[in-house]
Amino acid sequence: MSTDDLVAWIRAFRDAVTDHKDELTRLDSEIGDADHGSNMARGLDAVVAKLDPAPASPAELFKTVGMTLVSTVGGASGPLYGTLFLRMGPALPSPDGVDTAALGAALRAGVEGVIARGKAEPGDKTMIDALSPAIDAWDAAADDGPAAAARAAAEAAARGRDATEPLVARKGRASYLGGRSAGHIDPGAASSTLLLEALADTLAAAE
Amino acid sequence: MSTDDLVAWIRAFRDAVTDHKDELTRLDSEIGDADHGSNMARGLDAVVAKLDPAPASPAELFKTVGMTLVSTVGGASGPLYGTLFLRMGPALPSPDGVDTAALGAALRAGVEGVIARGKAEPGDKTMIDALSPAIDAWDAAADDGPAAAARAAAEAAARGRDATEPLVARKGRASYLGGRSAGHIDPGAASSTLLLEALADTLAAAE
Amino acid sequence: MKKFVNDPADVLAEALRGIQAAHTDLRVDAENRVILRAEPTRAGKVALVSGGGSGHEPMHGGFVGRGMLDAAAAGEVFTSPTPDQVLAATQAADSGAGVLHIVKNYTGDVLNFEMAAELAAAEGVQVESVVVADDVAVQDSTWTAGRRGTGTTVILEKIVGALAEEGADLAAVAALARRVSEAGRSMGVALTSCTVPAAGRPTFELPDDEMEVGVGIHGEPGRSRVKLASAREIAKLMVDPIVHDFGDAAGPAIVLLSGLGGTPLIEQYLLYGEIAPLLAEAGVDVQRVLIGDYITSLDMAGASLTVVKADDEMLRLWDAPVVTPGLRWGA
Amino acid sequence: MKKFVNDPADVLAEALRGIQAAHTDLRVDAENRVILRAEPTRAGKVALVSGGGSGHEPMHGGFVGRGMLDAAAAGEVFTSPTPDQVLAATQAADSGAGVLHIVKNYTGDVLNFEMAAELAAAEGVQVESVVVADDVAVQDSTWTAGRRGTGTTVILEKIVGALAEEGADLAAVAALARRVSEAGRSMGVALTSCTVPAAGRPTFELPDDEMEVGVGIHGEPGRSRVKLASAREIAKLMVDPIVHDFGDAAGPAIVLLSGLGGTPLIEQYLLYGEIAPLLAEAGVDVQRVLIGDYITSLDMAGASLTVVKADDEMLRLWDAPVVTPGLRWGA
Ligand SMILES: Nc1ncnc2c1ncn2[C@@H]1O[C@H](COP(=O)(O)OP(=O)(O)O)[C@@H](O)[C@H]1O
Ligand SMILES: Nc1ncnc2c1ncn2[C@@H]1O[C@H](COP(=O)(O)OP(=O)(O)O)[C@@H](O)[C@H]1O
Ligand SMILES: [Mg+2]
Ligand SMILES: [Mg+2]
Ligand SMILES: [Mg+2]
Ligand SMILES: [Mg+2]
Repeated sequence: MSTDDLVAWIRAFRDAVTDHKDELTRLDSEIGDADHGSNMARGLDAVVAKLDPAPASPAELFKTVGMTLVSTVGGASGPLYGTLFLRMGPALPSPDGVDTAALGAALRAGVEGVIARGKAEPGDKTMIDALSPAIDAWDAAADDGPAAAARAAAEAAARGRDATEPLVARKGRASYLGGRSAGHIDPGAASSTLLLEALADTLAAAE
Repeated sequence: MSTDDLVAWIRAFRDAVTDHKDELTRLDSEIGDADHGSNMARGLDAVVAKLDPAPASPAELFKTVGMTLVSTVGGASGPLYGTLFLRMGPALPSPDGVDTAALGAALRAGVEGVIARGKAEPGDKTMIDALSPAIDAWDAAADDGPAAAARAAAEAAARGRDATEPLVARKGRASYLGGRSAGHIDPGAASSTLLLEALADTLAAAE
Repeated sequence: MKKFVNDPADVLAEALRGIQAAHTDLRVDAENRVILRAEPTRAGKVALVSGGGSGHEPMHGGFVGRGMLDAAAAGEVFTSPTPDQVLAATQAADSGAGVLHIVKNYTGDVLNFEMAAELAAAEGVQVESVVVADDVAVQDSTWTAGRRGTGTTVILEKIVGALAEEGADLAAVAALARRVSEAGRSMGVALTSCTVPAAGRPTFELPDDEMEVGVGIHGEPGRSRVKLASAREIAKLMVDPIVHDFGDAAGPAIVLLSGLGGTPLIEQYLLYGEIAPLLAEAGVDVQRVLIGDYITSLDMAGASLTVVKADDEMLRLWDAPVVTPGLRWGA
Repeated sequence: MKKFVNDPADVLAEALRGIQAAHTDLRVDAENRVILRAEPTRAGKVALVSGGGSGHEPMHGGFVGRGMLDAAAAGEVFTSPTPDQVLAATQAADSGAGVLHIVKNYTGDVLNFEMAAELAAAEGVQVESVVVADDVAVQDSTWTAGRRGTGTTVILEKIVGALAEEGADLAAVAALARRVSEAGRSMGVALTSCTVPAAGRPTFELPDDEMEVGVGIHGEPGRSRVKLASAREIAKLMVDPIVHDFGDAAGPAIVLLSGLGGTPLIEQYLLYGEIAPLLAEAGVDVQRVLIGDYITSLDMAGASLTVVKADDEMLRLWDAPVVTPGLRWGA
C-alpha cells in the first residue's frame, strides 16, 4: 500500500463520519451526551486540513492524524482515537513500505494502545468491541492480501458493533445508565466500524 | 332586599367565579399574565369565609367584602374590586334598608370609585366597559323593581364585556400589547359581568 | 407542568420557607409574606421597601440585605402584593427615618403600594415612592398605563440602597431613586412562554420558529411576534430601541443583561458578546455589567437588557458593599 | 431550537467573547479557549486549573478569580477540553510553585487531563491532580468508569482556592483537595432534557408526566425514569441516597442546591424548603448553603443536591474572600 492509499483511507473515514454525523450523535443521545458525531467530524475535518500536502510516509501520516485528533476532538474519543493512530506509526516494521502484515501489526498496536489508555475490555460496550474482533479478523485473512483482510476486519467490526446492543456498559458515559444502557448500539463502536469500512472500501478501489 | 339576599349575591358571585376560574385565567393569558381567575377565586374564597356569621347590615357586608378583597387579591383587580365594595356602603341612604334606588346609588358610587382609583375611561378595555353601562341600565330599569333592574344591568354588562373584544387596551397589562390586544375579551370585564349576573340570578330567585 | 412544586396554591408560602431555611441573615414573616433583614433597621437609616408579584426571583426578596433593601413584600406569582403586606413590610422596616417605596409601574403594584402608603402615613410613617417605568417596548402616553418597570429596578435598589446605608435622609434617597429611574431603559425578548403554576400550562403558545419581542416579566406576550432570529439579530432588536429612546446614549453606563429564568448563562454570555459592540458603537461606555438571572419571568427562555446612564455618584454607590442572596460584593 | 445562538458550531467561541467583554479582571485566551485571571499568578502561589466541557456555566470559567481558580480550559459543549488546551492553561497559570488539576471523573476529562499533565511534566511543571467522583446515582466499582464528578467540584474549587491563596504548597493544596473530594456526595434529578446546540433537538424525550432520577450534568438520561413527583417526594429521592451513601451523615456540612439551567430560583427555594428538614432529620448540620445555578446542564429543568461534610478548616476557607463572576464575597 502506498502512502496515498492510506491518505485516501483517512479522507474516506472523514467522509463516512460526515455522512453519519447525525446518526453517531443520535446513538450518543440514547446513552451518552449527544456529541460523538460532532466530536469526530470536527476532529477529522481538522485532520483532512493537514493532509495537503500529503505526509511523506505512512509513519508520518499516522503521527499527524493522531496528534490532530488528540488536539481537536476532546471528550473520550479524542485521546482514544488519537492514541490509536499515535501507536500505529512506531509499530510499522519500516516507516515507509506497508504491506498487509505491517498494517495489521500497526492496527494491533493501536488497539492495544486504546485498551491501555481506556482500560476497557471486550464486552464493556465501547469501541473496543468493534476494534478487537476487527484486528483478529485482519490477521486471519492477511494471507489473502490487504483488501480481503480489510474487508474481513470491517465485517468483524460491524458484527462487534451490533453485538454491543444488548450489553450493559461498564465504561464511558453509558455506564452511568446502568441496566438502561442495554438495547442501544455504542456510538464509538459505530464510528470504529466506519473506520474499518473506509479502509476496506479504499483498498478495494486501489486493487 | 334583605342583608341575606345580598349575602346570597356575594356567595353566588364566588360560585360563578369558581366555575369560570379557568376561563378568566385563559382570557388573562391572551392579553395579560394568566392570573385573573386565581386572583378572584382566592379573594372571594376569603370573602365567603368571613360571611359566617352574616354581617349585620348591607353596609357592614360591603365593608367586609371590600376590605377582604383589598387584603387578599392583590394585582390590579384587588384594589379595584375592593374599592367598588368599600364605596358602596357609605353611599347607601341608610345602612340597613336597601331598595332598588339605594342599591343603584351604591353601585354607581362603587363604579365611580373604581374609575377614580384606576383612571380608566369607557373604551379603555377594562372592567369599566362592563360596569359603566351596567349601572346606567340599572337606573333606566329601576322602576321595574330590583330583579328587573339587575337583569338589565347584567345584560348591559355582558354587552359591554363583548364590546371589549375589538378594542385596543389603554389601561392594565393588556395595554403593553398595543394593537395586539385587539381581538380578545378583557378578563376584568368578564368577571364584572359575572358579578352582575350573580346579582340578577339571586334577586330573581328571591322574588 | 415540569416544576418542583407540591400544590400550586402553596408555591409562594413554600418558596418562602426555603428562603428562610437558606438565609439566616434574613427573616421571613410567613403570615404577611414579607422578607426582612434579620437585624432591625439601624436607627436613623431610611428604609427601602420594595415588592411585587413573585416569579421574578432573585428580585425582590433576594435583594434584601445590607446595602440594598430592608424589606420586600412578595405577592402571589405575577400578582402585586396587597396593601396589608406592603404596610407590614413598611412598618417593620421603618426606624423612624422614613421609608422609600420602590414600585414597578404596573397598575396592580401602583395601586396596592399607593393604598399601603396612605395606611402607613395614617400610622405616622413617612413614605416616599419612586415608580420605575423603563421598558422601551411600551409606548409611553398619558392616556395609557405607561411603561412597565423592569431591570432598572435592580440597579436602582443597589445604588439607592448604598446611599441609604450611608445615612442620607429620605428626601435625598428619594431624589436619587428618581434620578436613577429616569436614567434607565430596558428591552426584553422571549423565546418561549413561561408557565404560571396555578394555570398549569404555558401562558401563550409560541411555534418553534418564532419569538416574542418586547416582553415584560409576567409571561405576557410581547409587542410583536417575529421569526426566530440569530443572537446577532436579537442583540440589535434589544439595543436599537434603547439607544433610540435615549436620543443620545453616549456616556458612562451600568448594564444589566438578565436571563428570564429558562435561558442558561452560556447563551446569556453569547448574547452579551453581540450586545457589547453595539453598545460601544452607540457611544455607551459600559462601566459596570451584570450578567445572569436577576429579574426573571418564571421559567421563560429569554433575556432583557437594561442600560442605566450612570454618573460618578451612581458608580461610587454601585461599588459600595452589598450583602444579599442575589447580589454580593465588598463584604 | 430556542436558543440565543448564531451558528451552533460557534457557541463556545462566541460565549467566550461575551465573557471577555463582561469581565475585565479575566483574560480569555481565545485560541486555546482558556479563561485566566487578568493578573498573572503571584510568585510562589500554587495555581488551580480546572476545566471540562462547556454547558455547565458558571462552572468552570465563572469560578476563575481571586480565591478560587487560576485558569479554566473550556471544551466544546459537553466535550472535555483537549490536552493542548489544558496544557496551555497549566503553563499560563504556573508561577513555578506547581499546579493542581481539578478533574471531574469522566473518561474524557480524565484522559485529556492525564495527557496534559504528562506534557506539562515534560515541560518542567509540577502537576498534582484530584479527581472528583461524588455522584451517588452511579454505583461505584473497579470494573466501571466509576462515579461522575458533579457539585462537589464547585465547593472544592472554593475551599482549595482559598488555601492556595494563603500560600500553601502543592502537597498541602492537593491533600486538602482530596479531603474535600472524599467528603462530598451529590444527586441530581431532571424534569426535562436539555438541547445540545450542535444536535439541535432535545437529547432525550421525556413525557409530561415523567422525570429522570440520578442524572449527571451532560444531558444524559438518568439512572431511572419515574412518574413526575411532588417537590416533597423529589426531595426525598435526592436526600435519601446521599445520606445512605454517607453511612453516617451527621455533622457539619456545606450544602449546594444547584439548578440545572432551566429551573428558576423560586422552584429551587421551594425544593430547598423540602430538603432542609430531611437533612436535619439525618443529622446534617448545614453550616453554609448555596442555592442557584452553579453547575448546570445547558437548559435542562432540574436540580442537583451536594452535601460536603466540612471540618473547621474547610468552613474557615469557605468564608475566605472570593472574587469571581460566579461566586463572590468578602471583597
Ligand atoms: N474507557 C473507554 N475505552 C474505550 N472506549 C471508550 C471508553 N470510554 C468511552 N469510550 C468510547 O467513546 C465513545 C464516546 O465518545 P464521545 O461521545 O466522543 O466522548 P464523550 O463520551 O466524552 O462524550 C463511546 O461510545 C465509547 O465507544
Ligand atoms: N386602570 C384600570 N382601571 C380599571 N380596571 C383595570 C385597570 N387596570 C386593570 N384593570 C382590570 O383588571 C383586570 C386584570 O386583573 P388581574 O389579572 O387580577 O390583575 P393584574 O393585571 O395585576 O394581573 C383587567 O382585565 C382589567 O379589567
Ligand atoms: Mg459523547
Ligand atoms: Mg392578571
Ligand atoms: Mg397579575
Ligand atoms: Mg462528550
